[in-house]
Amino acid sequence: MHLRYVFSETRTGLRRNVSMSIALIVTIFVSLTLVGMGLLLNSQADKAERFWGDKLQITVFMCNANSQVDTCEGEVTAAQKATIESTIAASPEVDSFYFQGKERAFETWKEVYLSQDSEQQEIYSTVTADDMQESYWIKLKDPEQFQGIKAALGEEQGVAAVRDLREVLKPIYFWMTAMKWGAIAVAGFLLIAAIMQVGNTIRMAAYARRKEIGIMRLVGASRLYISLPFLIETLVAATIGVALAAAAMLTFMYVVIYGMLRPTSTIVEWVDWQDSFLAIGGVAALGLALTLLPTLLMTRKYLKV
Amino acid sequence: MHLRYVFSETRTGLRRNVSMSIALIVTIFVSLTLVGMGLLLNSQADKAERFWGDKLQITVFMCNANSQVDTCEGEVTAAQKATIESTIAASPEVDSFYFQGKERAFETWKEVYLSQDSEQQEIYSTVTADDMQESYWIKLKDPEQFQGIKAALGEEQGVAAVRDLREVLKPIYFWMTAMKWGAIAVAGFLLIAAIMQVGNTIRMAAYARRKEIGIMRLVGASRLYISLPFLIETLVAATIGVALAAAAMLTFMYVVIYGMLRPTSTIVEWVDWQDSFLAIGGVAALGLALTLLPTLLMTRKYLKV
Amino acid sequence: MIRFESVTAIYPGHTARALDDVDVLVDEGEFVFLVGESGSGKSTFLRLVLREMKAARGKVYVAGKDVGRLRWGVPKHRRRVGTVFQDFRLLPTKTVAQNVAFALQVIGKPRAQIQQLVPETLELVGLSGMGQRLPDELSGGEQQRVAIARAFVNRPQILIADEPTGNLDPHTSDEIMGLLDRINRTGTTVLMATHDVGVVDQMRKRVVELDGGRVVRDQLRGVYGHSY
Amino acid sequence: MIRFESVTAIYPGHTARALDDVDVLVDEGEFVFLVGESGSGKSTFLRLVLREMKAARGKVYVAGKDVGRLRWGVPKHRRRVGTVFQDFRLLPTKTVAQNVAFALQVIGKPRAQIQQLVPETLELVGLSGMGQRLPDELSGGEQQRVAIARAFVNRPQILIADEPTGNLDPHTSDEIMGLLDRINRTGTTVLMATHDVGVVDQMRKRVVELDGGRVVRDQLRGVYGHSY
Ligand SMILES: Nc1ncnc2c1ncn2[C@@H]1O[C@H](COP(=O)(O)OP(=O)(O)OP(=O)(O)O)[C@@H](O)[C@H]1O
Ligand SMILES: Nc1ncnc2c1ncn2[C@@H]1O[C@H](COP(=O)(O)OP(=O)(O)OP(=O)(O)O)[C@@H](O)[C@H]1O
Ligand SMILES: [Mg+2]
Ligand SMILES: [Mg+2]
Repeated sequence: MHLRYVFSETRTGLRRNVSMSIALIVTIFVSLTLVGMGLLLNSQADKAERFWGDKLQITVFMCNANSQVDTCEGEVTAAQKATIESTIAASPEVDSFYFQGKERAFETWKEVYLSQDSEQQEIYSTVTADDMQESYWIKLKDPEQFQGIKAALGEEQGVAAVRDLREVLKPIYFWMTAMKWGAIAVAGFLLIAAIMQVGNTIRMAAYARRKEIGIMRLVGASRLYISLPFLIETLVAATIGVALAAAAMLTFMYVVIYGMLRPTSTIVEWVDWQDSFLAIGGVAALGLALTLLPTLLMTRKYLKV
Repeated sequence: MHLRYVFSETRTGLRRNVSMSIALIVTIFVSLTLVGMGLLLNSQADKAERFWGDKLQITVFMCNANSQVDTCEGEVTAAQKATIESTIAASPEVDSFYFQGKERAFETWKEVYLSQDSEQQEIYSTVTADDMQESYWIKLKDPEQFQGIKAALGEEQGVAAVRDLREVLKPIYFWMTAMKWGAIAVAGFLLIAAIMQVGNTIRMAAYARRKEIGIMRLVGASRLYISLPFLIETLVAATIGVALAAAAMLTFMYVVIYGMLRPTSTIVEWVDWQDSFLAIGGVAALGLALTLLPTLLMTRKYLKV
Repeated sequence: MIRFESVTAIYPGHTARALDDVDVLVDEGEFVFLVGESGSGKSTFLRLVLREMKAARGKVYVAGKDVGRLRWGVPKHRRRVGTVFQDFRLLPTKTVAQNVAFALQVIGKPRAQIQQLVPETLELVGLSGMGQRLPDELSGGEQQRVAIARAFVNRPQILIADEPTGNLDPHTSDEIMGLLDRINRTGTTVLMATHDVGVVDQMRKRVVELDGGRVVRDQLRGVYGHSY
Repeated sequence: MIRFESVTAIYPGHTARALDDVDVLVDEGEFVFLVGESGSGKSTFLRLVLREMKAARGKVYVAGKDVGRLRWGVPKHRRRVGTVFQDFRLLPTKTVAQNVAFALQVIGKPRAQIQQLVPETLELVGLSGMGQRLPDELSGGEQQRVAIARAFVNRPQILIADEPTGNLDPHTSDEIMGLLDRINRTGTTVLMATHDVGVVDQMRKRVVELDGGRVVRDQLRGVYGHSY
């Protein structure tokens, strides 16, 4: 087979349909980038879940001097703490737990609220370790099974509050999920457009080359030989689109994740290069599948032997 | 002129090129929606700037019992306050200012940090009004001119911290601006794709109707008559794209802004219906311009008389 | 009706002259055969009359107008010239009547006039009763009649035909020539490019012979050529 | 070489029979004219031989193979059949030599063989020295020679020609017929559809006449028709 001919035909094809090709490449590029971002957000959500899920899921805050809830009467007593601890230890839902004193709580508080801004440090400099609460951090056997222990502890004397981390993180998960599905929905629309453009590109290319194709059929060129330039043409477009999407995602990883988020914000585990490579892999597979399938269909339709 | 003919031709045109038309409509839809979101984010940034800009820009926090900075030695004294107040009053950069006591500060603190979640209220129930700081809220003549007053107050005894609101809001503005430009950049790519697709749609339609067009030219149909179906065809596609984009933006306004953000979060002024109407208007104008111009160019190119 | 004044025609991107210093005068109501070998310039001549292309040098007058100067007037000019081709060029999805009506619709003729002219013209070309058929239900000769009807329905002053019998067998060709003759008798100037010897020899009309873009013979009541 | 066994052909979406119960046997090395009015089924006959369409009923054998059964073998079948049309169908952007070489390239012939076959075939059709010209620098007759060279360069067993002289003047037509005759003498079966009276009458080859899709005459050393 004269591969030179096939490649030169592909090149002329791409050049002739330059506006078509650019439109196709851009649509593939943008839609795949959005899919990739959706995948990254998905990994991020998984990572966050695992990060926070690896931590203890339920925190029981003891009363301190300032607590004003019903179950508190000033600082929690040793007897109350003992009762609370035995309640926790007796619960079948609990996997493990540990106690956190005021000093450690203050460290965490500063890490979360004060790390970003030096001026904020001054604003909150009025808070001391003594304002913190002692707490039990409980890891559950099944993160979904928290109702029993929560109910039991909520009525215990000396307990200021029972915090289920999942509740606190709900809005964060909500926004991450919303953005993920938003990106995927927009990408879905664009992928439909991309598939149709693949079909149109082939239709147009078949029209532009109708004389050649007519003669090829006439003199007995094989089906494969006739459709190869079309296949390669869309394959090249898809590859460029995938490459651009990969470049965009890697740039995002480098600039935003590694350049800005990872160094400054340590309260969550961020997606890493490996996640982005996985996303790029998925995007590449999707991009190739979604251009090859319509190409094969369309060449069958427009290049009947 | 036989408008019936023109419309029936347009209809057949849209149907014949249905995959082309769908690809075009989707691309227009998505790109315009992204442009619209960019415009909304722009309005939101303006609104936030105006909201916070209307408020006082510099806050001077007094020392309280817990303050641990160099300029503090326990609770601020009346004499120190008098000095601070005269420094503020004497500064040429200051437009106006007022004093805020501990009770008011505690109200604001609760509003900002406790409003969302009932459990958080319990966690922070240890904080009392006495933990708050007294403060002076200063409005500047020119928000950019804050160096003098900030430097002067920073060294004053009894001042725990000087907060420039702009510094605090920087990351928020940064993210809003980043998302705005992200949306506009992606939209820009897609708009290029859309313009090229308009050209391709016309090329394909001209090809599909080449026999009719040949005969029309032959028997002396006018240029306008020949190109009208093409114009209307892309116009219809553009209108559908614009309508979908408008619907998407209005849905976003209704569900996200009015349904979720406005009722729960009052620390900033959110974009309203009027902003969205302006954005939709801009998007519609852009959509029509960007399809009509290439249509006129392309009909000139492919439908030479 | 048609006047070529030392017309030279060159296709864009080429240097060879498709027509070379041609002077021809065709009077109103004449019937003229353009003959000559393949590539001698017959189709180019007709394209110039139809203003599908412009003369590189010289002037082409049609119905008193210098067609080289027309710009926005081109469509109007073409309405005065009916055209018929070897390959019929009918719209396969439209019926015979719709094909003919199409030519009137697209130049904005009122419906009433169309409904009168179309059956009238179909009858003139001998297709009355076939208005509802589709082109590929017709023989080649009948298809060419439809094409002639479409060219003539707007009653042009000039009818141009580029090898109209090229795809037809001799018997059908004769019938089509009879039809063109009848149209010519209504006063329409007919200009026909052909290399169909039988047709030319039989009609005995004026013959203009081109060779390499030049007029080499212009003969009243001529025959196809000397050697045949 | 070609055998039609009660072949009926119907175009998809139509009910009329383009060919109606046709039986024809063409032996190896024969020269056969297919004549008949427009729409009589000549082109349909050739399309069946080329396997561009399938018979609705009956069988078409070419070179011993039932072409109706071919599927993936269609390209290979077409390599045994050379085809020439009225409108030449040359690629305007390729030179004469490239046009001929194209037919060999796309079926994967090695470069060395192409470089030998192309000039050889151009010489055979009388175009030696014109290999570097572009098609529109040639006369119609020369273009048809190129088309014949392309059809013949792969030395097919059968040459099919659908009105190859339809666009040519009588003198050029004679030259093309001479060429086809020469190709026929190399042993290639030639099947030619035409309604060119002069050509058929002069050649005196076998004539198969179709009318409304039926064979109405099959005559050795025949003429175009009775009435002419
Ligand atoms: N579209 C074109 N582009 C370039 N050259 C052309 C074109 N059409 C015709 N020519 C050239 O112009 C010259 C005259 O061609 P024209 O078509 O007028 O001849 P003709 O007498 O109509 O021939 P035929 O009998 O084959 O139709 C020829 O040399 C031809 O090669
Ligand atoms: N593509 C097609 N679709 C539908 N019907 C067709 C098609 N081609 C030909 N026919 C019909 O088939 C019949 C035979 O046509 P065919 O083209 O074989 O005739 P022909 O003898 O080659 O005529 P001509 O001399 O005009 O080329 C005709 O009735 C014609 O209307
Ligand atoms: Mg011509
Ligand atoms: Mg035919």
